Amino acid sequence: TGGADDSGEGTLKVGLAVPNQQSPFFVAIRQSLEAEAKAEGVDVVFADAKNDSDAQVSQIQDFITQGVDAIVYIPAGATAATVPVRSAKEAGIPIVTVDRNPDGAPGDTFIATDSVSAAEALGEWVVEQTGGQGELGIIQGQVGTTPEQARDEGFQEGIAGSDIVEVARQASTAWLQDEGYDIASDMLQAHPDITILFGRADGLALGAAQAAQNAGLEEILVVGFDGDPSGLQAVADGELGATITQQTTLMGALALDSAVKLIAGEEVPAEQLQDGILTTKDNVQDFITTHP
Amino acid sequence: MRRALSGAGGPLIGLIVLFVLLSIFAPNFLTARNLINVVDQVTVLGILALGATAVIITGGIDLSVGAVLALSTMVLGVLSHTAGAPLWLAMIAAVAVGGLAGMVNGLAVSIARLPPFIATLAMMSAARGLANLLTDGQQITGYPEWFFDLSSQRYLGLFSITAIALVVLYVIGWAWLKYRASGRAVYAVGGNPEVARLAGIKVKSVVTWVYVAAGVLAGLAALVQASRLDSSQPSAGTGIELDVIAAVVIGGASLAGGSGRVVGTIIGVLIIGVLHNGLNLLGVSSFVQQIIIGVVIAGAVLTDTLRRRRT
Amino acid sequence: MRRALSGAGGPLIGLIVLFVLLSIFAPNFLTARNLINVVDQVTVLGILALGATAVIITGGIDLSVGAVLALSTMVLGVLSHTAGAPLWLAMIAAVAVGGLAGMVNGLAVSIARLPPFIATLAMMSAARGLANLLTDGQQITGYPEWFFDLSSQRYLGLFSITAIALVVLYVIGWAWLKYRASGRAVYAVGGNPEVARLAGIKVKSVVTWVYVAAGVLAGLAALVQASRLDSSQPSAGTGIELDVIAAVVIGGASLAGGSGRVVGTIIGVLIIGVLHNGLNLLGVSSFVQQIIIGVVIAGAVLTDTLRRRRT
Amino acid sequence: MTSPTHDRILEVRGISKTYPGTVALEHVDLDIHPGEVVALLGENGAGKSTLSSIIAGVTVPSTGSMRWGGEDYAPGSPADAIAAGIGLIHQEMRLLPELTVAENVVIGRWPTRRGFVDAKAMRSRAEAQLARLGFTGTMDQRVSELSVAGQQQVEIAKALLLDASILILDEPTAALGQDETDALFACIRTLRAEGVSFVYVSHRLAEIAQIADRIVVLRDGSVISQHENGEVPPAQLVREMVGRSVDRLFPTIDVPRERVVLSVRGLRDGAGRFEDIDFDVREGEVFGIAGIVGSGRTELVRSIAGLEAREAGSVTVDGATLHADRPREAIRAGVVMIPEDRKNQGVILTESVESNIALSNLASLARGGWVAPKRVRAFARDTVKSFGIKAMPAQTVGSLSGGNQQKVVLGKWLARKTRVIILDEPTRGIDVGARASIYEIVQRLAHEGNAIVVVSSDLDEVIGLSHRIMVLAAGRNVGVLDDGHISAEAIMKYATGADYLPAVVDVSAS
Ligand SMILES: Nc1ncnc2c1ncn2[C@@H]1O[C@H](COP(=O)(O)OP(=O)(O)OP(=O)(O)O)[C@@H](O)[C@H]1O
Ligand SMILES: Nc1ncnc2c1ncn2[C@@H]1O[C@H](COP(=O)(O)OP(=O)(O)OP(=O)(O)O)[C@@H](O)[C@H]1O
Ligand SMILES: [Mg+2]
Ligand SMILES: [Mg+2]
Repeated sequence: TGGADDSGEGTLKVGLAVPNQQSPFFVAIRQSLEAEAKAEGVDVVFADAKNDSDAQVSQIQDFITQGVDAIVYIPAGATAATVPVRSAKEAGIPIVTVDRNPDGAPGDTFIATDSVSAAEALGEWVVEQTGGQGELGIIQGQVGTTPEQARDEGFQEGIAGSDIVEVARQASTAWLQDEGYDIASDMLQAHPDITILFGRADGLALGAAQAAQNAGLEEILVVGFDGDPSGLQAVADGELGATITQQTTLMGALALDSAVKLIAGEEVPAEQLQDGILTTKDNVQDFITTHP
Repeated sequence: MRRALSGAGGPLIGLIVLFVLLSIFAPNFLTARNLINVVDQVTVLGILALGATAVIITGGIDLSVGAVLALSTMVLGVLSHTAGAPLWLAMIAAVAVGGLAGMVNGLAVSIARLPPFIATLAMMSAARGLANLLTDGQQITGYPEWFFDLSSQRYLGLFSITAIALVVLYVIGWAWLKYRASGRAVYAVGGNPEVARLAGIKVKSVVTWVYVAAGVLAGLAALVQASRLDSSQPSAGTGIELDVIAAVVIGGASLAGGSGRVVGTIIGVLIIGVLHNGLNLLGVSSFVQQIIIGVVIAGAVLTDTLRRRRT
Repeated sequence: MRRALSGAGGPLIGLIVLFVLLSIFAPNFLTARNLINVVDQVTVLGILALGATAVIITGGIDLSVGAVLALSTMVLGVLSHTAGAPLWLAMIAAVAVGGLAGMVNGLAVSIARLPPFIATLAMMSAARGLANLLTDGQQITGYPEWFFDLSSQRYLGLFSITAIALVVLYVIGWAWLKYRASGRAVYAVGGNPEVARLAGIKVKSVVTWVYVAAGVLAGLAALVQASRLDSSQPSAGTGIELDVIAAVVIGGASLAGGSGRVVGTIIGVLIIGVLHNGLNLLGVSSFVQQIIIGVVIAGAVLTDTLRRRRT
Repeated sequence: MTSPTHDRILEVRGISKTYPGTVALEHVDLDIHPGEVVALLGENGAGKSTLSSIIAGVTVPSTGSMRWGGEDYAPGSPADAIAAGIGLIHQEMRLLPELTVAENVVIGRWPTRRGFVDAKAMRSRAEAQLARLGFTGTMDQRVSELSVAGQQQVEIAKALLLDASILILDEPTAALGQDETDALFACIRTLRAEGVSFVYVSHRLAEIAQIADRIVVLRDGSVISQHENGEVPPAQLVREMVGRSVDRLFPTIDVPRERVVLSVRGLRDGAGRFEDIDFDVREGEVFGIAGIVGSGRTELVRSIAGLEAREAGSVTVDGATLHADRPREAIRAGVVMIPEDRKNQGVILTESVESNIALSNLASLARGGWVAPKRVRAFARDTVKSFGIKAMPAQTVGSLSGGNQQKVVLGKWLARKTRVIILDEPTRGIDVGARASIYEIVQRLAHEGNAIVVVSSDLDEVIGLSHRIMVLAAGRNVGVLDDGHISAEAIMKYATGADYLPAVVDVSAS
């Protein structure tokens, strides 16, 4: 099927499936994709799975029924489910995967941040700032998810060989700021000697920074990941030492452009990995003005 | 047939109105392919809601179905992938684990006399924790092709095995509650447990087995979902408990117990399913969808309340 | 004082046991600073649970508190940031919006006679959708320093303004339910609405105002949350409704209505707060935490049930 | 009593009330003058409660109007009626079981001081009203701990506190014993002297002669007759109510056979509510249990029916021992029990007549666990007919009049094979006509060889039905009266004397 059922004369229609609307990261990608689509004259329909992979399968089925010309799929759940990709391919609709790529059934092209090397850069920066000394507490995202694993792996490599010791780690369930706050305040209670806090997302890191401030431990170095607007602001204000800015504007636009190209039958690389940019006080102002 | 449906008046009218509106306004809504999709989309919700109907008739509530589904699906995955058991055995084990969780719920309610809300809330937390713990939060992907086909292969060009299972389960559930002595007992227990006890009904055992049934159905729903997603995820079914209860109540059951009908529940399930599907087809933004869904849920139940008050 | 606490026997014992165990095993648990942390951590839950206590005493339930909190916090953010209103005005508006949502809930329950579960589930969906819609899902960050200080500045080296507000609200709530005629009416309505009506109590108005109170408290909780996080997030309060209800029921209220006590609720809130805090201090993994929390919730209520059965 | 000649204070004109399928009231006129007791009589379902509820603002009439003190009166809620000075004691008790006695009495009218509820004033007010009624409990007891009689007294006290000028009492004595009834009447007389009017609904015709100034008889929703004084021969009232004459209320029951069916030995309950109970009941025998309210009769028979745990003793039926706390076992042995509390133990109010009747007979109605709706319906229809229940099988029991509900309870249990039938207050709230037919059923069941145990606070009833009567006082058997020695005086002597003269107990028991 696919194509020109009734979506107007020649206007392309792209379906965007996002895992949730709670995370600024997904919101940013959606907004950038929608902006790009507007500029290109492409219609976008989007569906929010509220973190439920099962709902997401249904939503992709509905996209196919609607006769979208291409699908941009940001998988919900711990790791990517294969079924949406399979169904799209069966229906002959090109599919772009973003952020997570299903094992065994990859999208026609995959767009993501190279989290491992970005996290490694973050780890190296932390070593540099602390002289390789200190006690580290980690506020994890949702355990078992791809981003959590990649950020862990990269950061460990980054601090490998230094004398930084990890004294505590605790998982959040939904990457949320208030979770970060509560976890960090308890963590600092149990381990008052912590000098470094790594929140696996900016929300978590921001919560942690507030907890540190409330505990009167302002000299703790708090770092995050994502480069949300609020995260960037916090870096500028000195609440966060550093974060990794994911190029959401670029990724959103790229996803749409790739989809359009795939519809036109053009070649698109199987993987389009973007750098996560280490962001500190030095370069944050640029990113606040225009998010990459 | 007309008899069976007439009692479900209010919600049925709601479903028909919704159906007509979407047929007119939503492109591609009224196509065989889409309607089949809807059935596939509501299979998991529908199976869970069947168990919840019986639980709610007894005057109870089951908040743990989503978490038990997750636990069952992880047991399926771990046994078949990590432990290397044959898939059919893992399937049986997954359903059994669901039943076991239901048994714990049932005994907590009937013997320990915990309020159902608390007993199943505790189970919700514990089962979710266990589901996560089994693989440290990771999902398990890739089942054999035949397993995937259960939910994707369409027989006679129409129904998948899982859709047929849904229908069969509803027919069994309907006949049971309506024509079995033990089904009647479920209504009596919910209507007034003391009267039921005086009538010689084993109230505790009825309550326990109803929760077991809900647990077994959650186990079956786990199989359906694993087949649909071709994977097992510890986050499966998060938050679905409220949708399940909403479907049953939209279908005309009262949370006070003593009333509720299987035919009503399937209508409630379809209202939720059709609504989601239709709004997606219309391309309504998900934020606006949330608002519309809230309004429609309230509206559907309101129709029913008004209709009953008139008579 | 002893009188006030004695009625809360079961849950109080649970809290004390928990407290003693954590003092022994959890490093730094029994320090002034940590206990103050616990109070800060439970402020939002506590404020919501106060409203939920009244709602549950009437035999109702309010699933919308988390979503209404989110709506209020977004109203606060949008008015003060986007619309440029002075913060104090935005604060009043946020609380008013909470009260308005509560009013809609209350009228839906009392006038339209929707089951409270459905009315507030619909509100939960709609309010969450609206909260998201206001900023298209984005959060709003950065409030003035004085606003942030409300929750972070400790007076007398001990309590923040928000913690003091929590205590004051509980004292008011306690006195109201116990000593005001309208508070007594809440119990009568929950015990049996028909009896209350025959006694000349305006049942509908009591029910409506109780939901309004719950909405206003959700609005106040939104202010606390915004101050604590120095930001407004449309995802705030997701899933908190079940914790809120659990706290009230652990505190001895019955979902059947007619019973429940403010003193019990605060104990329920503290049990949940202390447990989370203690398990975090112990460094227990979040998956194991879920299991332990499930078991403790069931255990706490079981103690209470057993104690009551004995007498 | 001189009939009051003042103006009427309440005029009811042309009131009708229809429910789907039923006309509950049809064009009823009624006047009430200050300081009189108007008795409202009629068989079950005649519309007495409906009329009472309309006057008290609980139910809105379909048509018709009312005037109160010369002004139009159309109460939209009980609050309006209370404000106008009209109070109602509902036929079904309306209390909050989890709250204290005091709280229940002052509900909706909490005394306050500076805006706060004054607990002390609350207790003393409640106490003042309850003392007039001879209430024996305490103010801080939870209502759920009271006996049915105590609860009824709380219900009455609640209405007395309203300072109403008209009090409507809908079967206030149905759950009361003789002493409590006397106290209530004394109370009514005092208030009447103060100018308070009463509408008094009762099925106990003996009471009517004692208390009524005027009598209004309803039949099928219409006023059939009015009497300007209370001294109307009961037989005439019965004829007017039922539309035929009931010449003999109590049928003659055959002499019992020799064979013992039910045998109770040394029964004792853990909470001390009864002790050392021994008795046998033979085939065809009606064994009465009398005693003042709270003497433990209900607990005793519940224990016999296997509904409670017990501490010691045995119950055998046809020689087979029944275990405690196993209702199923007792039912299988043919023991059935008609409970006194029909609302909480007798019927499921939200279910249909048909389902309620089917519920107790699922075992016999099902074939291999499957229930055929046709069989259930036919069975229900037969029962409705043979017990004269005024209802459709598909109607919910909650919408039936109180008496008809009671008949459903009887019907659902007696439409099966039985050996031992225990009736706890079987005719509470039942009209004379229906009463006679229930007694006929008892006669039939006795004739069929059942052993029958009747517990009743209505002395005439126990005396009229029983071959032998056991008198219970404070949970002890204080005497068993045989056929020739049964009299109301003897029963009352045993029942009340036991409290003061425990020595008598040993002499007369045996
Ligand atoms: N809510 C209702 N719905 C339908 N019918 C009703 C309802 N309430 C009462 N009725 C019917 O109205 C008639 C009059 O009932 P009512 O309760 O007034 O009788 P009553 O004279 O008080 O009888 P009883 O002596 O048994 O208490 C009955 O036939 C009853 O079934
Ligand atoms: N659930 C209960 N909790 C506490 N006490 C109770 C309970 N039920 C009954 N009692 C008490 O036990 C005693 C015996 O009650 P029971 O009901 O057996 O008496 P009865 O002679 O049948 O009187 P009634 O006319 O009230 O039925 C009474 O004093 C009563 O107050
Ligand atoms: Mg009546
Ligand atoms: Mg009794």
